[in-house]
Amino acid sequence: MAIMKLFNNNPYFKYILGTIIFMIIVFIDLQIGLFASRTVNLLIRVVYFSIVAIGFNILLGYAGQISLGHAAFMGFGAYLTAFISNNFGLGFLPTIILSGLIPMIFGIVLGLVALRLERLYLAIATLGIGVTIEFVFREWVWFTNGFSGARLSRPEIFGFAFNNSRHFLLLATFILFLVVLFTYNLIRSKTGRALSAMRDSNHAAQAMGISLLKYKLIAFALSAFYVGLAGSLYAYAERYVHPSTWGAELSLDMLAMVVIGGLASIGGSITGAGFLVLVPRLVQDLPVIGGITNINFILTGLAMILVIRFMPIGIYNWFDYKVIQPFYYKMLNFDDPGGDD
Amino acid sequence: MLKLDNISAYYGNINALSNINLEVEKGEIVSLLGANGAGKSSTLKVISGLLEPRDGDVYFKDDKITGMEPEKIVDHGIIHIPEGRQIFPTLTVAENLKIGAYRIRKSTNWQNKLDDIFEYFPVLSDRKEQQGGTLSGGEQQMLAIARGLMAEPELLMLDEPSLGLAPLIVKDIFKIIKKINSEGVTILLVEQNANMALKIANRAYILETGEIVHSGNAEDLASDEKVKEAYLGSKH
Amino acid sequence: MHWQIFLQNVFGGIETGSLYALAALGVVLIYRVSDVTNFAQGEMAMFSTFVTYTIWVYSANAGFPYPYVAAFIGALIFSAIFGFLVERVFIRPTSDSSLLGKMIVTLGLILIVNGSAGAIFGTDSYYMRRAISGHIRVGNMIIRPHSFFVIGLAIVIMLVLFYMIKFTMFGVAIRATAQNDKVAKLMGVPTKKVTAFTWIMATMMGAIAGLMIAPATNVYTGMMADVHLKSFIAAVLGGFTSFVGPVVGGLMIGILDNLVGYYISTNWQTVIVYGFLIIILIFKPYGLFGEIPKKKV
Amino acid sequence: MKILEIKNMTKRFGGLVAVDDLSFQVEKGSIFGLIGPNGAGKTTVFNSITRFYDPEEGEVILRTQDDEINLLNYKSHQIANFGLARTFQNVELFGNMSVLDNMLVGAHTNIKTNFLIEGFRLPGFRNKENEAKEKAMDILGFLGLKKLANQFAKSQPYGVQKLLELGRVLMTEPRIILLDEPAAGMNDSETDKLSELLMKIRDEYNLTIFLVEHDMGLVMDICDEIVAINFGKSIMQGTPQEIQASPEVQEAYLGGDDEL
Amino acid sequence: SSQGVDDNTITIGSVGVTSGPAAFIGQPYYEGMRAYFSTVNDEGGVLGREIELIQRDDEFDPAQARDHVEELIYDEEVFAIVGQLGTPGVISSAQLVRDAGIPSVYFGSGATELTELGENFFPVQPNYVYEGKLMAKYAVEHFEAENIAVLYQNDDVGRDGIQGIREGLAEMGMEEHLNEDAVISHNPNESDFTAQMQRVLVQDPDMVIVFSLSQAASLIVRAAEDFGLEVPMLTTYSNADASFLATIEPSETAPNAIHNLHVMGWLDVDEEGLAPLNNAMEEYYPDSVINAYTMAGWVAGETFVAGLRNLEGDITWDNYIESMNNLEFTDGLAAEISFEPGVRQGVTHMAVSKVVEEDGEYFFEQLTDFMEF
Ligand SMILES: Nc1ncnc2c1ncn2[C@@H]1O[C@H](COP(=O)(O)OP(=O)(O)OP(=O)(O)O)[C@@H](O)[C@H]1O
Ligand SMILES: Nc1ncnc2c1ncn2[C@@H]1O[C@H](COP(=O)(O)OP(=O)(O)OP(=O)(O)O)[C@@H](O)[C@H]1O
Ligand SMILES: [Mg+2]
Ligand SMILES: [Mg+2]
Repeated sequence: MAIMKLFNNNPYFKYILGTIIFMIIVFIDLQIGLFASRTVNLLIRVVYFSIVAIGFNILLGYAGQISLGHAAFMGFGAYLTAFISNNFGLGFLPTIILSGLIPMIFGIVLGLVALRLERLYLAIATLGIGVTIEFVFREWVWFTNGFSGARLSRPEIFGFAFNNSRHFLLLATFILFLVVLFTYNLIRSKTGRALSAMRDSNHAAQAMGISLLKYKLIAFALSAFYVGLAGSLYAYAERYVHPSTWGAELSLDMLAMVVIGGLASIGGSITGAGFLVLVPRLVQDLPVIGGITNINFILTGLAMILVIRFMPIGIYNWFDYKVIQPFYYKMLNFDDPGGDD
Repeated sequence: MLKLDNISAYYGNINALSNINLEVEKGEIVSLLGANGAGKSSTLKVISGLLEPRDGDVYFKDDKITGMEPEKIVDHGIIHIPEGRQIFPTLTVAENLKIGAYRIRKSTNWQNKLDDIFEYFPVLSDRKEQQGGTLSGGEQQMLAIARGLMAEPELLMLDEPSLGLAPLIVKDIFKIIKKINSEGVTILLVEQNANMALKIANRAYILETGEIVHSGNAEDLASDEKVKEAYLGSKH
Repeated sequence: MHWQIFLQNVFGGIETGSLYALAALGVVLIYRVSDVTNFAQGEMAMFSTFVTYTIWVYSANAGFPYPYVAAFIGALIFSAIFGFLVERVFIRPTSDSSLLGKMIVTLGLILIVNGSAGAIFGTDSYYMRRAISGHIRVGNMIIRPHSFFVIGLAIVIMLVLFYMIKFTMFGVAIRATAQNDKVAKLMGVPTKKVTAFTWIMATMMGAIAGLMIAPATNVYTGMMADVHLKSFIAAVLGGFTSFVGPVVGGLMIGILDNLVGYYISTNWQTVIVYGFLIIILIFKPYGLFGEIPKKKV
Repeated sequence: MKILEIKNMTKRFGGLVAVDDLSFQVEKGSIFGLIGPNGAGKTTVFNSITRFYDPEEGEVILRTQDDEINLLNYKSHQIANFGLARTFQNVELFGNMSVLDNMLVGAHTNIKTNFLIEGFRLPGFRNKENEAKEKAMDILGFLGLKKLANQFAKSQPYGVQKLLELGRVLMTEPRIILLDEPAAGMNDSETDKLSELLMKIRDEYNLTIFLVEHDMGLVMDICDEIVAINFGKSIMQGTPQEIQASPEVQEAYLGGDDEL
Repeated sequence: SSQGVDDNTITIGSVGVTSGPAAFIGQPYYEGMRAYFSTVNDEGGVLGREIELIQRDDEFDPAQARDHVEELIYDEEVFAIVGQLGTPGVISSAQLVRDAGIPSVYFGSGATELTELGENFFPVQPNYVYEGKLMAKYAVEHFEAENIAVLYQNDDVGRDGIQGIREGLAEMGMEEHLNEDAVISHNPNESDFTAQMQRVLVQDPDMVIVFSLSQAASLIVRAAEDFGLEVPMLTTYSNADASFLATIEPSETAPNAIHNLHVMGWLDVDEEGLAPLNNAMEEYYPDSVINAYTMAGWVAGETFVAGLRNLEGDITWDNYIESMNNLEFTDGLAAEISFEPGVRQGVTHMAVSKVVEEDGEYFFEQLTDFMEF
């Protein structure tokens, strides 16, 4: 009971608790080797895609702006990390921050495009921009090493090298935790409200003094920063960056992450990242049908459609709405919040 | 002609209507009154098929129409003009009216119908090629009503037709309702403007939190002190 | 002969561009009726093309006198059923979800359709003939009669759609359904049928597009990847709310692609062409022919 | 003092002149009514003042104690800064946000932070948020909506939505508010309550109310002055009694007393 | 003995794409490889043990490839990685393989990097840079070309190829045979070759090298027919199979151009040489077409097993690596496979074949002897 009160009253509590529990598990794993190495790698991937999804959710879920070109920003962040650490040997922190900041500038440019374009037009135009950047990656061999791909090593902080994937998982989780807190603070204050207001009614938002220019730029800049940062973690985690990873398919995956996990929710972002990273791998391992050609694609596609069919508001939001909240209200005797179906 | 038999309806867990029994005879004007959220619109939605009742049945001319698709119910001759000016914003005024004639698309003379409509609402005739969404609030409301009339309904259900209309036009609307009623169209009318509604209605039902609390002859209700006090405001 | 080279590039671009246009028209149709962006249009077209190809090969082997005609008719029949099934099984059950949800459904469809095609038809490439084979030489230029056929087809489909949407009761019903399907129902429009019908039509158009595209790409599971993306860009460039738009947009991309490839650079072709198109879009945010939505508060 | 002055405003849509060389002035502290037939141009006037439309001609002067501002020189999101806020004819709420958050958006221009301060919770952040929250709860209490603070705006009944829109406007600390058909969709007794509420708002928040309304009961009850327009042109300006007595207004707008 | 080996089996792993758009490579490739291992196992295995292959699909994603390799080495504990497929995946997991020291034999990749990765890497397939060099040599010496044009696919394959062609010409001192304007790229999934063909034509070349994979190459051959390009064309060994010719459907689309088509080859594709493969495929995968990828997979199997057969002492990584270093394998499909310490060039002997027609059937016929640069 007390724990539950805590959950409800201190909004950070669930994030702190979740992070600590997760980190403890990884620590134990570090000692006794609980997970297969593949599991650890998958978890790392879930972590950096969670950052991607949170950034994308700021853009789509909160601000209501769509982009199908964000994969390019992730690639940009990844290449920057490889480029900076190979050529300038900057430390981990400056490198990942730069890898977020520079895409952010490009994000602002995309935001300017978004000022003119809307909805589907914006979606397809950004898709085109993303593809264009993907082609630039291929041609700028000095920056990306072309089709040979850029290689780099795992990061070092204060002389400690994160060569063990489990160590790196801890590091990445901690960064995700910081990102979650920052985002949580942000969306529950003036900026976050302004973004959501812009999404729900352009006109009313303006009448309340919200500058669409400013907040569209903020939304695109922030999301590009997050995605670039995640790209940086990608580079460190995978130690290899290849130009064909950053195409439209990845951008569409980002879209799927936030819609399937749950729009305008941090938990939804993480859930969605988990879904898109893990489901294709899980179906690959299904014993009986795993051998059928392309079964991984077919089942992943089906799973996506089933989620939309039965949990149209996203997996996390659906659970939150249908299971967790009613549970709180029953346990703590709050008034039912009502809400519509 | 129309009969609601013990209807209960819900939005999720929210109970909107309980045990509604209601009848409309052919050629009548029946008004449905009640405060905000009383369930007036929900009643119309049940009849037109937008809201499926959990219990009870709806009959129209001896056919059971409960649970039918809305477009099937339209085929039976029931037209519902929903509340809140729900016109098609990027269709022109003419196209909005054209879609109103969908029910009678096979008969060749629906074009003539257009002329009648423009006689009722000359403003719309001036705005034929304007996109619906750019009309003024009141013009949109007129368009919504006109679009419903295009379908040549047998039973016409209007949900707050006077919303946002200038006083002069409100009077016109009620005149139009009377006129088409005299041409044989049965009317079920939801109105906030209870005085007007009772003035033109034959009978009325009064709803409160999803239940019928009064019903009867319109004149009797209009003079009923309790009804006056609760629904007709200070000026009466 | 410089002008011949220029013209040759333009001719080639017109042929490819009308393929993009054909592919785009189906996307636009579905968008107009249900606001859904069907990302799976290309993959569905690919699947239909495989079936068409199979019919063609079988009927040729069976000694049927006009195997191509058989394949064409088979394509129409199959795709009608295919479109019907996709709508019934995947689209209708999710019709209550948000627009973004619907986008995700079509993303799921890509995986399902492409995955099944790989499992059923394998991964090899196959040759598909042109509707009209051969070419004519004019000076140093070659002109394919097939390209006239494709352009003609695109224009006919465009005109039919334009007429239908603009002037027929059914067309108005389609647009009404897109804007507010509840109220459309209240006006008697059978919205489910309307939606099913448009999916069927769009899938048939996809099958025709696939059949026309196949000679330029071969028949294989990846045949639509590039074409599909370009068809979307063509549609946006021309304007998603018009049918002329995608045709003009498609032709522009086809021609520009060749001119940039010939006169500037093949390596930077895609970057330059897309960059140019995006700049056009910034100045014409609703495409060259798109309707600018008027908003009122 | 005239807090708001419309000078020779003209707004055209293609061939249609929606507002035609219109001029009038609004007295500070009054309740001022703008009436006219459907399509007369009332909402267009509001949209022009709040810069959603660009009028072709004219000026919109907002006066403070020591300053005069021509609103037409500013963008729509800057207008709230000057203490002018509006509601919309078709309620425009932030549907997917809570009632409280809708109110807090109203305080947007008064909370001076930026996203770094917010994201890292730098000093000073909490105070500003809390002040705004307290104020929002006060206003919600005043409107009788306190209990609904944490519910979604979109799931509220129409009447609540209209009140919430009013509350949101009050959050901007306005000196003048523009209300477009606040009584639409209300029955007579609800309209009566609204009349009282508007007078109370004017007095307690010490502001000017400029409203468009078709409910003549409300308009005649509470307005100090009314301007009636038709085809974008002023027919007459005066007290409610003068307006009611005017044959032009009768003919264009109110209609005779003929029976149905 | 090292991990992955017990009394009855030697477990090995492989990672490559078998689903999605690139599956057209992986599917036949792994059929070839499995056909070989099945043959060996049916004949009693090697060193008294059967070979068991754990095969993973990386969907052509380098990150997944690396995961799978890591898993194979540390979780599945395989003895060797055999025939890893796809350049990005191979490179992204190279570090891992080097650190582990596990033998990695044969790569389904023509990337040059493979030649320098380390002692436990045994690339076999000719790398594309080398092939490019050899093509240049053939162009000059065999085709006596003085004005070469190159059409190449703008990705890892084509770029390595054009680099090799340039290097080759430079080493022979014949740069002037290749005009910069005659080096023309295309997107791998290009569908309209009008611009490219026009650019080739204005160069008026006496020979065209097509460094593109089968999908694009088939379209290029057809375009050559349409535009009346009537000079020899030489394309990469990746296209050296009959199924490529079937895709072109020459009798309908390129009755003239097809006779100008030449292809590089590193495998002995005469009837006799192919017999074991054909027989095995007939037995294990009777419904499948045999193409260059099938053959590549088969050679991957051959190479690995050849190393085992040559091995002395315990079956350990060190012994296997030593065995491979001493290998001189000439009994397989490839002309000769051999490694020396520090030398990881892969196969360097290649020959040119040309298309011939017989009764409406088209196939490749070897035209030159095998030759090194
Ligand atoms: N879509 C909906 N979801 C949830 N609850 C709803 C919905 N629509 C209506 N309700 C609820 O159902 C009840 C009846 O609503 P209804 O719209 O029928 O009332 P009404 O009498 O038409 O009111 P009004 O005068 O405001 O139009 C109300 O409590 C309302 O809150
Ligand atoms: N964006 C627009 N494009 C074209 N015409 C417009 C546009 N906005 C308004 N109009 C026209 O201008 C006229 C004035 O509209 P406005 O909305 O100001 O009327 P109103 O006085 O508010 O009427 P109501 O009382 O019905 O709301 C109307 O005839 C309307 O059709
Ligand atoms: Mg209602
Ligand atoms: Mg108005």
